[in-house]
Amino acid sequence: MSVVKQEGFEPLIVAFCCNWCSYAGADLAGTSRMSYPSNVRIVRVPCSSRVNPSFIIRAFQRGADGVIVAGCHPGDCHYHSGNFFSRRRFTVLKQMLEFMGIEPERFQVRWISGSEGAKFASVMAGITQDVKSLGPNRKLRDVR
Amino acid sequence: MKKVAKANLVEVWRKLSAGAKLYIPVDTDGVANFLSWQEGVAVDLETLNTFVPPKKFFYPQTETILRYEIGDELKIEDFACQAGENTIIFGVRPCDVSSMALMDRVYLEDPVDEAYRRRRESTTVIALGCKDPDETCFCQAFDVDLGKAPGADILATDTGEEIVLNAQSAKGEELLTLLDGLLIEATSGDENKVRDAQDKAKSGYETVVSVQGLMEKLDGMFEDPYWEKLYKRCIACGTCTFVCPTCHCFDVQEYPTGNRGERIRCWDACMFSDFTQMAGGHNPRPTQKERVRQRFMHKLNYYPHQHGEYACVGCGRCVRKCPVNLDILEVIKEIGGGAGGL
Amino acid sequence: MREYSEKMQKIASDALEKKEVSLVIGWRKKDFWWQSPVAFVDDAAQARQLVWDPFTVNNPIKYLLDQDCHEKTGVFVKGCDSRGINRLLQDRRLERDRVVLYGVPCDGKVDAAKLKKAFPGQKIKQVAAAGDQLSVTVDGGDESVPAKEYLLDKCQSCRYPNPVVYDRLAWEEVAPRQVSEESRFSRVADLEQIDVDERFAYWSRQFERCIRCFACRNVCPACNCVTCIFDQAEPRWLGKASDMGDTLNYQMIRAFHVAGRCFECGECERICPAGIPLLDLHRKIIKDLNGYYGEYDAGLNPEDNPPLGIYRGEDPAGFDES
Amino acid sequence: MKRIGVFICWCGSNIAATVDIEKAMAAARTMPGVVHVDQNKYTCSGIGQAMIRGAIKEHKLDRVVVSACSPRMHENTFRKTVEAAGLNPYYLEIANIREQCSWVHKDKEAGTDKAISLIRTAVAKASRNEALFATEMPIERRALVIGGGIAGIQAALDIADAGYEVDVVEKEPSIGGRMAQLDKTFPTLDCSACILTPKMVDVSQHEKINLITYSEIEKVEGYVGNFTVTIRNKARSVDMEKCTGCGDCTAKCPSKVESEFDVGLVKRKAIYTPFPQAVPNKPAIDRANCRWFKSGKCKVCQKVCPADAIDYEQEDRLVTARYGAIVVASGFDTHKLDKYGEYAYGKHPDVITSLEFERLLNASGPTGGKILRPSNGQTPKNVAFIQCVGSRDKAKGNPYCAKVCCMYTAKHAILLSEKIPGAKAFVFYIDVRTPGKDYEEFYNRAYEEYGATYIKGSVSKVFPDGEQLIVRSVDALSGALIELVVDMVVLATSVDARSDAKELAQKLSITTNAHNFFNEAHPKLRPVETHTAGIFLAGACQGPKDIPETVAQASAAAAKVTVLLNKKSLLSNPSVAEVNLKLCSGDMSCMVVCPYGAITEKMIEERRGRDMIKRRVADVNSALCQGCGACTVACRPGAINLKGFTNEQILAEVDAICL
Repeated sequence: MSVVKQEGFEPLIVAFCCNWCSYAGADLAGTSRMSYPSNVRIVRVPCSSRVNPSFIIRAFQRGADGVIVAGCHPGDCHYHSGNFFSRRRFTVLKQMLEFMGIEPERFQVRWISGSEGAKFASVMAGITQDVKSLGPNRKLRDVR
Repeated sequence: MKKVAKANLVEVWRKLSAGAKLYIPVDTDGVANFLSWQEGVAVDLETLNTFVPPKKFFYPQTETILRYEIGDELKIEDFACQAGENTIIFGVRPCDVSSMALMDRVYLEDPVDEAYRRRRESTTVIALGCKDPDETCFCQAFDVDLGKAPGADILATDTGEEIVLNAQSAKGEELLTLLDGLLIEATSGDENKVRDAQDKAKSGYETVVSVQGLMEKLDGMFEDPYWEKLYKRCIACGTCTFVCPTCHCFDVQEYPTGNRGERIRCWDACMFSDFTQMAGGHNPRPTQKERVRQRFMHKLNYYPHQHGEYACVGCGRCVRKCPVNLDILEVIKEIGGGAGGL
Repeated sequence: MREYSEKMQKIASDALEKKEVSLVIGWRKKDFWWQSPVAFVDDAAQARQLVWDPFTVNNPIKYLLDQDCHEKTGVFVKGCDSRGINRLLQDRRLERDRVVLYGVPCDGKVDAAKLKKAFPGQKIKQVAAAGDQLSVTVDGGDESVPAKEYLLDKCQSCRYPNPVVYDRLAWEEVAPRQVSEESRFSRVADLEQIDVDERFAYWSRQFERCIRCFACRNVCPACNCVTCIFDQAEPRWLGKASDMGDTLNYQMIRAFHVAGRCFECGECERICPAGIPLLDLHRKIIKDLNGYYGEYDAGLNPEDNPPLGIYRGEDPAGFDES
Repeated sequence: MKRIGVFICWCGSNIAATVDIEKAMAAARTMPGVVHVDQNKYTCSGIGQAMIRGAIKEHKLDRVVVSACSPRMHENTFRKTVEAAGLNPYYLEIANIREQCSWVHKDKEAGTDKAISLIRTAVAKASRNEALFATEMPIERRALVIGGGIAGIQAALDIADAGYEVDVVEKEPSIGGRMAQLDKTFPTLDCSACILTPKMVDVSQHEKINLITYSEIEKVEGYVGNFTVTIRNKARSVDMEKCTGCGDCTAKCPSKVESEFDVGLVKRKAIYTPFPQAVPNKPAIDRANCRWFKSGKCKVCQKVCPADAIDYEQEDRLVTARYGAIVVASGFDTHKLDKYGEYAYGKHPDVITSLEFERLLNASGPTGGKILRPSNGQTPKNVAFIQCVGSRDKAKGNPYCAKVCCMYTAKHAILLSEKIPGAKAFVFYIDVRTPGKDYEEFYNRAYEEYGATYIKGSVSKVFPDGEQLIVRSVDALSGALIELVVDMVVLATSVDARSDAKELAQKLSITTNAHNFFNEAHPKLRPVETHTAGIFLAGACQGPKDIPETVAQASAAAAKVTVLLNKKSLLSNPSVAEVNLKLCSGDMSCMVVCPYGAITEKMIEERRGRDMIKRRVADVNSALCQGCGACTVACRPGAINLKGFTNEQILAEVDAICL
């Protein structure tokens, strides 16, 4: 099932951001007025290791066109080791999604620190553009 | 009675699919299922039973019953009255045909299930007589004649090079006249071929069991230690119930989306741990033992008490598919029949 | 074959007589030639029903989860079954001292479907193993075919035919089969090659057939939770409707839950009534875990932690870490 | 059904400019469970909060959604607000429609749509919020200060004076840090040693301060009020009890190495005290360079030691202690100059760094305070000072301004002409930055009274010319090419974070910025706290600072510490993991991933069918749990959940977003 690029299609991006780094990075992007596409919706979690793959699949089922998990850089985890586990978990999940035929751009994982407001803005602009050119998620979406 | 050369069947299917949705056993990755006919699909008329039984046409595994929207007032959109497009199923085995009558008793007797009724009435069933039963076939025990299918609109019989088509209902007649150009008038010789095929098939049974008096025998067995012994092997999957042409338990689920939502009906399986689980968490069938007992008592005791007929057609799907070889055939053999009665 | 069955019967009856165990789980023969289901024997007299034949494939270990009523349970374990034992031990779902393991080295079980295909139009009455041959009784009499050509796929790629944990061996070990990494992961590699959309088309064709019977989960030794997440109503993690979205959700999350814990017994794929090649999905994850975080064979050592339960600071990642 | 109130904030025009408040309110009214919607220009104001409290009473609200700025800004403010109205504080949810909406989206329609979506998401979560209750935890009334420089010294003294025990850990054999290396200090030119040494002595003599020198932080566990820290006492090879600090050993020691304190300008011995006023004034053996440890011969120091204090057998010791609070004052490094070959540093002895120049100025330095050319020991007449070496240099240095260079260079220019009458200072600068009390005046004096020549222009090359050095530059103002002949070049080297800062940050689980300076909790409002409760920052480890700022921050950190240690007890974060025993399989995969050892196993009795069975389940110690949630994903059956971020809540948020 190849996805036709739709004109004027605005993707919905769900971003799971850890409270200590990436959510702070998003706030910093805000205080620095670094604009990025409004397609992004942030879910605040304490740590990237709180993000259950079920949340990600659920987002796709309910109609998200792209999902991104953002956490502290490895070694900077507020909880010592959370993102080390995330790294392994999401490596597995990402490869699996691609293996099942989901375009790799639709699910991304990035490390964004609290001081990287600019990076947050550019990463969010990036995934929005990636997914926009892929077109809507029709593969995992519930048909309702 | 008409007939058509096997080579020309595709013409028939093409014609049928023009006027209606035509479903036919198709092989995907070695599994036969009723799929909608399209040019070039791998039609499989040899495999005895499709993986998923034809009940899905009248009683889909998942169907939306209604849509609702909570605004200033509640808006409800009923789906039942939308069901039922003109459908033809080709190649239904006699056991599956007789399963339809059993399902009708559940869904067409009062209270009538509207969606089921519409689908059932808008569907024409073309049965295909069996040539050679599998060792797991025991339809004979339930008075199914594997060469005949009285419940079907048309009976198709494989006579070797040709398929003989015999209309058994007005719907069937109609369809045959529609196909006029493509069919040849069958001769008395063909009728004999059909009879021979049916007799040959009948003689092919390897598994012969009797359910005579089984219902009565089970009357006293609700608390029997037999179930204790039997259930242990069950791994509580839903295979037997989902591949069973007569299993008809369903669950109703909500799919809420903010102020909107859908109500869905989907197949349930008495083998599942959450079967008949109540909102409060209580379950009258707390362990697998009760659930396994439920399955066999329902088919061989409760249903027959209600409808005077066993809720099994001996298609053998559960015998072939059960991951741990726990099936109704085993129960019938082990409990065995008694004197008289059903 | 027969002497093997007799060895099992003796072990079982002795153990039950000596009251070493109060239950023995093995296999027995049922109506049809291809049916060798699991058998529960709780008194010595019944030990006679135990058999060892080309179809004693069912994994008995999951039944150990509900044997609280038995002080000690004896169980016959093939190579794959024994890794299932380690699976339960690592998952803390089984106390080692409550089971007695009778190792039954196994050179593979036979795929009835493959055999039927080999005898079109004929009715197979009986199948027995004779050395590396199968003697197949059909209407026309007995025929002999090489066993290894008719083994289940999962057995053809089995790397641990001998039990990895046991209290006593029922008979001498078999020669381990050499399985190359290529052949082990060939189906995965092939799928990895094709275009992402084609790959989705492939999988959706497979999962279109899924009836959500949960047999793959219920047979899986790594799926041993008291209450599975998919059976919960609040929150409802998985819709009960059999939509493609929910089916993929179920299959992917289950695969994730057994990631690093699956030991390739292949029961999911073998018993799938819809014939979905589920093992490929699990093997894909094993392939990735091995590649990223080092070779690991689940079900060998109950003491260690699965790859997703540990980390190294310098771990690589399968995504952009810049 | 919950009774949810939604309060949308204008934040003046910050939100109202991009979000159509009326439209958002209309949308909020239709959301499930919402029974009251209101708006306010500044919801965080007294009036705004009063409005919320009033509405809770009037409309019997049981959940509150405030759509305003980031929860990191005002979550606590509004939690207190709803608590004051009798609701559990955790019934509050915040929709971040400022930082994550109005401030980043220009288009009003798109901004409004997103704001509505964010509000819907917060409402969905709020309707599943449950009451959470913090538990009381004891506090270890003892502080740890990491670093014995002026920052650490000041912080330690202030905390100790407040009556609390303080341990100061210093990795060098003596406290004193960078300030001890300096000669005079701007803008007052009072001598660094004269003001630092007394403080060092105070620290060493303070009954509540315990100096742990020649030691490093090994491991940090626990949490605010209850840290457990493992400290490595490096083997000093000298028995501190016995040693009298007479110095005979140092005098006789045969092996010489470059002195760190004198930045390589002179040699020190293998057994040494870093500088004369060292505290403690007792030597340590630098084993890497000690003849005995290298070749197994020598033992001279042992022979000469009258107190028999030399102990070659000493080993590193790991000691653990508990602390309620930690002050990080680990200081800075000077910038490495390897990328600046054009300045001939290391190639020509008369090209030196500013810190080396400080040592030349210093009476206790290698030249006894005389400014002499390292090459020939002669007095320089003309000295060039090059500023911003490694600073404000995106290409190969630090992008930031090192902040102190302009002022110390002015100081150097002044001291040069004070010490060498008639000597001339030429200062090459990009800009001269002198914010700070009396700083501009000080800089003015450098060229007005002391005749320093300031040349705006960056130096392209420094190269020898016979006895002397030529500094090539362009006068940015006139555009003229300059080739200046000087006797000496002083490089105003930039300020870096400590090379091991990252490592220390990871041990403390605090974060650093791109340049490895430790992050403060908020750049304006929480400048001395870190994101990790109970850990505070002082001095240049947080960013380049001069002495006054450092001391001010150190005292501020000390004040924060005393505030913390003053508390009777601490309230634990109630957002912790909890186990649903019914669902728990007891496979303990949660325990495996818990970084705090907060999960243990326990056995429970349970009915199965007819009989009672015993089975293992997980058990969470809510005092140890920090609420990361790693366990909730490791748990396959979803039996372990995180209060405040439950599976139900997050799934509801996802569903709401995707509507």
